[in-house]
Amino acid sequence: MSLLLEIAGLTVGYGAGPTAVLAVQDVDLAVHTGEVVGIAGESGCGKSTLALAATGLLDPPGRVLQGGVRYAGQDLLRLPPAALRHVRLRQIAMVFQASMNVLNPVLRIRDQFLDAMQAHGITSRREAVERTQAVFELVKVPARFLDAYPHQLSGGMRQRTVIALSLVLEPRLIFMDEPTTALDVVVQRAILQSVNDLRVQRDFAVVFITHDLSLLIEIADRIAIMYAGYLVEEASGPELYQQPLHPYTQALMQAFPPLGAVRSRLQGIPGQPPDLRQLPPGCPFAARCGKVRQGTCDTVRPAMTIVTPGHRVACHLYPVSTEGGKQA
Amino acid sequence: MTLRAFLTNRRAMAGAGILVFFALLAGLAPLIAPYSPTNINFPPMLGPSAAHLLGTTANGQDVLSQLIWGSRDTLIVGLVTATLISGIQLIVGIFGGYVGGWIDEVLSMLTNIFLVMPGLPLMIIVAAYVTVKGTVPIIFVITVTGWAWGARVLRSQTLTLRSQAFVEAAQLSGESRWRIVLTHIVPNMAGILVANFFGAALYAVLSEAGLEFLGLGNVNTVTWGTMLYWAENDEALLMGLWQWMVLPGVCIALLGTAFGLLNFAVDEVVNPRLRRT
Amino acid sequence: MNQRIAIGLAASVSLAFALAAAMASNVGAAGVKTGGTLYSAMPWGTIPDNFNPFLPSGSNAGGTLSVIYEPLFYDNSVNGQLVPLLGTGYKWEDHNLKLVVTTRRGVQWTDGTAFTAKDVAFTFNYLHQYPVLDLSRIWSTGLTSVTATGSNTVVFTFSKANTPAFLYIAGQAVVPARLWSKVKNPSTYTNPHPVGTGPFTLQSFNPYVVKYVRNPHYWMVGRPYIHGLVIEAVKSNDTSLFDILKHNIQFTYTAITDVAKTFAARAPAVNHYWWPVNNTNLLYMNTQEAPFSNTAFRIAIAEALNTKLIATRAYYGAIGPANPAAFVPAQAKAWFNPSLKGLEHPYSPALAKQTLKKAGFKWTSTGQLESARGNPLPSYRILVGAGWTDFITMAQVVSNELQAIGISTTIDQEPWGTYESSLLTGRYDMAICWGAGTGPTPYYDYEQSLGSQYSAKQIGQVAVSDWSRFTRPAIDRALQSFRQTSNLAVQKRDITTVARIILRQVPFVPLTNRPNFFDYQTATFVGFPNAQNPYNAGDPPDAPGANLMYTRVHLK
Amino acid sequence: MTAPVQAAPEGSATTDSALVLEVRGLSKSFTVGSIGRRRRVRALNGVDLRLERGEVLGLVGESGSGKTTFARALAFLDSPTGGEIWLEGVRQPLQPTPRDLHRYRSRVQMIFQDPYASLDRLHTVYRTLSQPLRSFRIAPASQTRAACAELLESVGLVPATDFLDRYPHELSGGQRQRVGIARALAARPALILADEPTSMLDVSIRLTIMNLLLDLQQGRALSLIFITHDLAGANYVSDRIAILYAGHLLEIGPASALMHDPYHPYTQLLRKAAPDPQGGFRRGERFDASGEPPDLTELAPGCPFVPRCPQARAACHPHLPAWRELGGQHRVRCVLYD
Amino acid sequence: MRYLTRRVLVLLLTGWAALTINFVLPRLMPGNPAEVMLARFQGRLSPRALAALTVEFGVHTHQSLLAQYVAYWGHMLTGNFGLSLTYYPASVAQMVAQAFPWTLGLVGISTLIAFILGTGIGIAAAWRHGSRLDGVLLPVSLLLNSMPYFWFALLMLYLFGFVLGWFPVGGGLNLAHQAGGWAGLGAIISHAILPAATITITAAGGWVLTMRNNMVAILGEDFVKFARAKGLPDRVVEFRYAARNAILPNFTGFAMAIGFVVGGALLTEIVFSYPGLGYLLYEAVLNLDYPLMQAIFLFISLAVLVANFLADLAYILLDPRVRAVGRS
Repeated sequence: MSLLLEIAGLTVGYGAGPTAVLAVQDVDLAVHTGEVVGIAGESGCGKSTLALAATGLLDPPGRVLQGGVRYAGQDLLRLPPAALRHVRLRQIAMVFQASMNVLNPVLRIRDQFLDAMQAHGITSRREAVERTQAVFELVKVPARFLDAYPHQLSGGMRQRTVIALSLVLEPRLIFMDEPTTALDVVVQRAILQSVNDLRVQRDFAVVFITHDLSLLIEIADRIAIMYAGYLVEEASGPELYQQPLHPYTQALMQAFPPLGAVRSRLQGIPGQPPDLRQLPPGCPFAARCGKVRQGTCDTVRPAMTIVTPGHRVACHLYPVSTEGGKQA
Repeated sequence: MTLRAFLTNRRAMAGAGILVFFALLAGLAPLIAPYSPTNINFPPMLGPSAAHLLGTTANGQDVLSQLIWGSRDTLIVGLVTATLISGIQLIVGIFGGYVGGWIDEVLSMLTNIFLVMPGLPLMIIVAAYVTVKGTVPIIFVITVTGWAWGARVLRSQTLTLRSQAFVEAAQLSGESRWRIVLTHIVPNMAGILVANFFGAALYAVLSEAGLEFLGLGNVNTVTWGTMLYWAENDEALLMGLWQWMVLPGVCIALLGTAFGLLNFAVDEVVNPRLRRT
Repeated sequence: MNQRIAIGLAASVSLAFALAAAMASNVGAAGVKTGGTLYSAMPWGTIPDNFNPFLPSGSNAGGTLSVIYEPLFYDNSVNGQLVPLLGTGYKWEDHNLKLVVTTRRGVQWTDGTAFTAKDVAFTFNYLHQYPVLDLSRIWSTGLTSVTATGSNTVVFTFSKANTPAFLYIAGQAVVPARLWSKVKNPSTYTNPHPVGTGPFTLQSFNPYVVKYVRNPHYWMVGRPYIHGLVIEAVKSNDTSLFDILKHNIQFTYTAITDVAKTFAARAPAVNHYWWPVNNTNLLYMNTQEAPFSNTAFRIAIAEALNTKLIATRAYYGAIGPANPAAFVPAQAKAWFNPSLKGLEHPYSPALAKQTLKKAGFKWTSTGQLESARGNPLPSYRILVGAGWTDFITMAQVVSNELQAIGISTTIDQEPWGTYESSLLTGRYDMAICWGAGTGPTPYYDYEQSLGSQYSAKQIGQVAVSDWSRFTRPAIDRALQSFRQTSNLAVQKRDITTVARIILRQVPFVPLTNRPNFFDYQTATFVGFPNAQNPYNAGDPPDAPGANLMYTRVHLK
Repeated sequence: MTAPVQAAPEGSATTDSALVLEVRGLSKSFTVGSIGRRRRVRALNGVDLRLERGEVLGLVGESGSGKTTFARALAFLDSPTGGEIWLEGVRQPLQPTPRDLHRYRSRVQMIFQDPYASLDRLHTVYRTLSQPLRSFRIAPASQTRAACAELLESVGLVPATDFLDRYPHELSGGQRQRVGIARALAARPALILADEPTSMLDVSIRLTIMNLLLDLQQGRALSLIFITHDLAGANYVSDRIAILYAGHLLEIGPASALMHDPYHPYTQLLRKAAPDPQGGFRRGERFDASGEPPDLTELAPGCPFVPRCPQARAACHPHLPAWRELGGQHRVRCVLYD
Repeated sequence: MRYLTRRVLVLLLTGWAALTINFVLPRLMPGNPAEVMLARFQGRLSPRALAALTVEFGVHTHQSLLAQYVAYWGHMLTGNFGLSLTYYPASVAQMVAQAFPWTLGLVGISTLIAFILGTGIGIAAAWRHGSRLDGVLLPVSLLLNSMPYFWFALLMLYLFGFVLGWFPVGGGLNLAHQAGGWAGLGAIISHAILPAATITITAAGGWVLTMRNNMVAILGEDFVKFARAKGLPDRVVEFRYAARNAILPNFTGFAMAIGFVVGGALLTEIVFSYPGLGYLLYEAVLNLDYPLMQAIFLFISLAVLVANFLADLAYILLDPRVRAVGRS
């Protein structure tokens, strides 16, 4: 496993000047070859913005204000547009949140594949068609759908098609932003399974973004939790599952009714995420936190602490230590 | 929310500014116009001078006074026609979209027919058939030929709104159809209605000018349209009285632009998909 | 000024007292350059694909009646001369019940056959056979028969004397009997290969341009000087004006706004206009409708109108105010009886108000006129043709001046068809139009405008040309007397009788003179008619009078 | 869990005062296509259900299963095309007059999926809530405001006066959904249809809203039909769960029984596919799910799940299996249990 | 083909309605063609002649309305529009046939150019939206769109025709040329440039506005963003993905646009003395030439109808979704 993508100190804002809204603040995140990194958080926590910024797809008025993204040694954010274009799909693919609408409605599926390959230098039509058929097989979409228009496909098929498209040039990293949210559980499960199979075969890394922490726990090697633009906790999947440290992560774990366990009343997370335009000082979660310590949590913004190797958290419950060890 | 978006929209403000300017001109015409626009007792075809800042017409009328007074009838024709057109659009759109059934079928067909019939030729023919010439028939003619497009837009908007959850929720809350139309559908279409209103006003002003130009208008009034009619017939350009020919057209274009800007801005505010600039 | 509808007052004709040998002075003039093509553009819109000379001008291709077919005589309403064309002389016999016309010898139809008196007789009998074609109502004048009594003599017989009818006979285009006798339905026949006697023959036609080429066998030896004539139909006065300003064309017939400044002054050496007066613009009032049935009311209107101002506004000094009895200036001297002096109604709003007051009218506090019973008068419509800006301008001034005495009006501009049919059926209050008839004496206008046979009893019925619907037995008697005599003194007395009634009862208010709007430029061609050499009356290019111009114009 | 349900859906005890709703053979189909190519979409195919006073029924299905059609048909937003609806012992005409509808809606209310779309952005909270109060004559005009405040408090929007005059855009998604719930409560209905009330809400507040619904339901002895695609959510709130597939009910039973021991292969599939926060890392786990829900215009006569069923057999094809009761009101429609 | 059937139905019904309105209008009219004819002949017609004429025009029939209607349809279907009053005794069909090619050429070509130009500019503006170009284009397009056609035409004519003399001052053909041959073609083109430019410039503004708005909306769509994420070159994204979709709504708006252009062209024809239907209609109206008016209006309506139908067909070809069977 080698370092593939490194996001360092990334801060992204919408708008400019004093009215700018910081959607992502000072986020560090690394992705290694072949791993599945999950990013979880509520809507508006900045996870989608992070993905867009990290792939250079952020549209105005969104702007990267600080930090950088290095991919295979290159600074992605400073690449000239032409070079960046070549990185896309070929190196880093992106599967969007609203996958239902990411296919051009007036072009046949086949043409959308051919466009993509032509843009990346595969000019032989035969090769392109062969590749397309191969990925269709991988994602279990019948090849006859190649001649179809997007509206003729069901939601699940469309999602599979988009995943197939993201795979067709064998990228090393795929960002998946809520790829299955709009789908039914059965389809979702099937697609996740396909992606995982493919990942094993082709050895690409996945950054999987979702609000569904329970899903991440099932599939991710590493999970990062975001809240109000901040990365608040990061750990390996099993570690986070067994030992969530941040009160937000803990609450999030509790926010899903269990499937099998005996029914008992659970409590959701009280309150609602803060308004990013008027972020309070201190910990952004303080207002909703059951373990809030007045005077600290509501005034001082907690720094990221490495609690155990591979497990970081930004919470005053876990003060910064130079050793990186845990202090009670 | 929308009002503030509107007030901070530069285009809206530019449009509103022009409109207010012309409205003031129209409202204060008796005070600011140096002479009566129909006074024909000045020497004809004067160039600009201190007494006549924009010169006089071939009939010896003061061009500036005509321009100022012209804003009045031009605006009246534009706004009254737009109001009537909006009224028809609202009724047809809502009847079609909300009531549905055969009424909708008939109205849709009617809308489609009027949509395809070329406006100005129809207008010319209807104007030729209307025997009494005056402002009222002109408004009538433009209204009859100009409502279809907006009605279609409003109908589809009504259809969209009808299936919105809040309308269904209102049904479940026991509201009657007409209360739903009045308290939910119409207010939610306000933006489109306003945008259509300005579109119709633009259409009306241009159509009026066209009819006047063709000699199918009302020569008793002073509008920018009649000014152009006289300027063209009296060879204003050849006589070097360019201000007489150019300015009414510029005023129409500016007023039209104002209507267009407002139409556009309201559209932008109402339709968030356009609000990305 | 935008008389887009070029319905010519084409058949303007006159009665002459002496035959002028006008030809002689010009024929064979030394140093004349031949060749060249003369261009004209007329705001006709489209040229009908039709060379049927029996249709009114405008329904046939322009030129049909001026260069292909010729009448017997051309009457010049400006100088009173009668120019012989296919006729060479005429005389009234048998107490004015018989008209004998001698026709020209040695004339050839363009198909090579000879023109004879038989063709003339055929033409007139043809009108009798097909009344639709008899636009001048020649067979309603008392004519009973037309016969060719020799190869060059035609005799017209009348049941009752009607000397003014000569004018209508003189102006009728003559067609070859051999060809037209075979035509089945002459009112719709388009005559695609016209055969006439005129100075040109048809070269080519499309709906926008008609071209004529010189007739080498024309009876005037050596004429025409020019080789070709092209008339283009344009859509607006602007285009023809631009065309003549750019010297794309040599002449046009357009009422140019402020013609002196807009046109002539731009190239004073070559741009000219000649607008000879031959008619009068009148304010018609519907005398079958209150309050216009009230003579005092009509007089008050006449007194309230400043015709001088109206003329200035409408024609910028190119044309003057009208004679109050509607005499054309050229005829006024001969026909105006001094006893009529003092009957005119000079411009005086004060006098107008007095007249109204005397008749029992009152005014409201805001100055609106009201009837004796105290009912405010409604707003009256002034009917004008849509786009005819000279009339609309007149209407505006009239409207202003009537407002000054408390009569409120609105201007009602109507498309030509509506305008004309409203005028004919009496569905109007006031209207501005020209005089219904023109000719070398006031008789023609008086007869058309006031003759009871042209009037109608009720609103809704068609009054053919008495648009104010004003009739008086005394007028009819005077006109009848005029027709039956060739005694000038009697005729003058009759005209004075009618003029007196006009001045005393004001069936209409003469506003301004009405000219022919002939505009030309002499950059390449010369020889156009003008005030110094009024060999025709400035007729439009499709009227018979233009024939005389086409045979005289030549390269510079 | 409250009183047990009667075994046969064909039961005739329509006067049973405990029974709030009985649905028999409810069907709904749409016509699509132009002349010559008309096709019928059969979205609901003879659904039988009974609901007792104070009971919560979870209706679970994938998209296209007909669950939303069911809710809309029950609310008469789209009239059903066949079947019977009995409300509190009274049969409801399928083509109701406005008066019928008014009466029916005073007893049956609905909570919408999308809290953003279901509130008129131009109406204040007060205006929205006063609508049912006025039209169902719940509170006299003078007391409308107080009644609205009371409603808001009952859904946890306190202090109510802070919220009464707000517009929807001044509320968060959760708060909007609370207003939507308050509106449904305002009519004092016997039955509330909740159509995926939490699916558009943030994960962190879903539980809160579910809890609120449960509190209200218990406090007012309301009956609730909770429609969802989320098996875990249904399990959390429901007394009983019904599984809907292609417009057919396939299985129904007490929630815990159905969760622990799903009978129908489809229910088993759903159970297996659902994310389980308690399940931990299970990336390698195999899961066999091919195919998609059937095209509702081309339904074969047999069990609709046949094309995807790993245990399909010949007997599945000819006709829809009959209901089998396998103890404890847990019933299933599958040949495996014949 | 539900969409197409519907369109055909609309086409037929609208055609029927246009014809029927055409039948009804003159019959609502107070005037009488006989009076107009009388006026045309300056009152010189004798009653006998008048009677003969009215029979020729078929206006004094004492048939029932229904019988007249049936006869009218018979005439319309056989192209027998009667005789023109203005151009008596020319047939209406002859007059219309003369004028129609001119209008078709002028309006057809300038509409096409306006559409292409306006759409192109709209695409460019939207692609750079928020830029200065976009900022300037919008008010300029609005201004162009708000100018009275005839006024702009007059200014163009005066400036380029009269003052500068670059183009003929009017007409469709040069005085010296007949139609035919290269010289004739050249003359036709040189006469068409100014009117065509006038129509194009004033009409293009509308297309710029609609296209820009459509395009801005489409640029926000996920499939455009995804196209960029695929690494497609900008030009491909701009045209094949964004513009291709943004142009579709224009086809439904074509009805109004073409009607508007035809109306504007009518005024333009009058100003430039262009020998088309517009001027003929104007003449017909001024002369109360009912048969001609009827036929021209019919022709224009049918032409617009057909243009719309073609636009619909193009729409079907370009948008696979409308071909689909959807819920009504």
